[in-house]
Amino acid sequence: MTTITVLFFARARELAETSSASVDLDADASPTVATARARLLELYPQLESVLLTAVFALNQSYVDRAREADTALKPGDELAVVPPISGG
Amino acid sequence: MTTITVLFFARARELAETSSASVDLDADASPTVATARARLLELYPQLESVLLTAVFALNQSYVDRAREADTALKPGDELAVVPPISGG
Amino acid sequence: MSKDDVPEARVRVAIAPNAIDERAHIEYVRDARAGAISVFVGTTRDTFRGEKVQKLSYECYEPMALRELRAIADELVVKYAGDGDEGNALDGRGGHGIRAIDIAHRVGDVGAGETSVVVAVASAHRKDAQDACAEAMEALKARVPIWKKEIFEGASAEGVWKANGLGAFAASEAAS
Amino acid sequence: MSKDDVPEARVRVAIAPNAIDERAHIEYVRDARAGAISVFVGTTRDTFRGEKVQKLSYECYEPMALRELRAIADELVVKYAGDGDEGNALDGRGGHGIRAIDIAHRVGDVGAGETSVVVAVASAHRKDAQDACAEAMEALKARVPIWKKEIFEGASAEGVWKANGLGAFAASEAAS
Repeated sequence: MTTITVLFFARARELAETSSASVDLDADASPTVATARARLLELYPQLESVLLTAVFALNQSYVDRAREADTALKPGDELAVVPPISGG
Repeated sequence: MTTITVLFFARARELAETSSASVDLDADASPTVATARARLLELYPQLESVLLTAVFALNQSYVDRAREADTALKPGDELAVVPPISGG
Repeated sequence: MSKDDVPEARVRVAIAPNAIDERAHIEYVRDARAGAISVFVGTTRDTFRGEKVQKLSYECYEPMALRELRAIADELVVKYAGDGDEGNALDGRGGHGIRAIDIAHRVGDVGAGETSVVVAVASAHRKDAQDACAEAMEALKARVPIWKKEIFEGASAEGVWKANGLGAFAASEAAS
Repeated sequence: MSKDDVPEARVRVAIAPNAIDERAHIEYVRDARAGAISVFVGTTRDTFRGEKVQKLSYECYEPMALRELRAIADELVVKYAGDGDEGNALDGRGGHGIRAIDIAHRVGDVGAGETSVVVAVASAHRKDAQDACAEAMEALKARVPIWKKEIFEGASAEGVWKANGLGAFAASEAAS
């Protein structure tokens, strides 16, 4: 089992009703960010609209939307759901 | 007689050794800023180098170098010698 | 650029839970070798498209926000490194480039008219500081994981999460 | 632009014989209808082309300097009037344009690293404030009758009058 920590912010945090969660991914399936995205939709179907526009940050670095399937996850990784930002 | 007030600033003030002077111009000759420029060179020959790069301000408005001969002076006018500025 | 050429500059970034004192940030970057300090202060507005805003609430992903802020500052120090030639300043650049950058962003509840963000940049000459300050804000709005929620007077207590619509989020609804 | 369209904005200019408090100028322009404050702070430098500057001394033609500063501010308020449409802000402009401008320039002796000039501009959106702030400085250096003398350490006590070499003085030796 690959257990990662998922962080939720802003609208994602409100909809998930939590700011973080431990999520288990099947280690045999060589989990990636794309795997995590799909798993999060199963666990938190209410995040569907937010995930459409959200980007992931893996260990505090953005993951290009086009690279999610190529970005492997390992146990202990911190994966943040980053809805559209609005700093300034 | 057309008597005007001439103000000196910065390097012009230092060379003229005064910050202002009353200058008499021949009223019959319809004095202009160009007249004043020539008269100042007579009265303060040490200003020659400063006057090369200075612009005049008549009653607190710049006079275009090319318009000095067309800009008439009347009694009581305030004419400032404005050496190259360096605010900021 | 070789290691020896990496410009020496003071860099500081912060996520601020309390009111921002702009003066402290100006003093941080002030440098007798620099002639220019450019400051941007973002303040919260009391209306959005005619609707009265009661308050704004900011949250951030703090360690990543600090990391991105630091990266933005470091990148600008390198980009506006200057050429070391004080004589070459005809275009408002030249000289020692950026001497110091300080960026702070407020989090938590912020009342209307209060400061939400401050960027201060000191450079030898004017244009470097002004351009770097503008670019820092542009990058901050595009990259730094900070979120703003507007709570309107009389409207639903839920509030509205804003979106800058820049960078990786450019497809999102643009705002502010 | 008809008379009714002249934008409403607070404008203040000053020639300051004493130390400038940048915070006071930020507070003057702060406006809950504005989201952006751009500030430029000019500071005196301790070297010029490698020579150590002991102090700087500024003088001005005060009534004309105030008149020119006021004209610069008023011109920028008109130029960056905004279109009144808060929705039209995709390029960082739109909305109410400039809400306030404050410009102050120091005169007298100013020590190295101290503030010689501050320009603060508040606008609805970021780019207006930043552009207007930069243009105000450009215009100030080109038009406002203020002179700076650099007195060097160890050099002749006479000092050197500087020249910005802009505007009507563009033919003059450029500096700073």
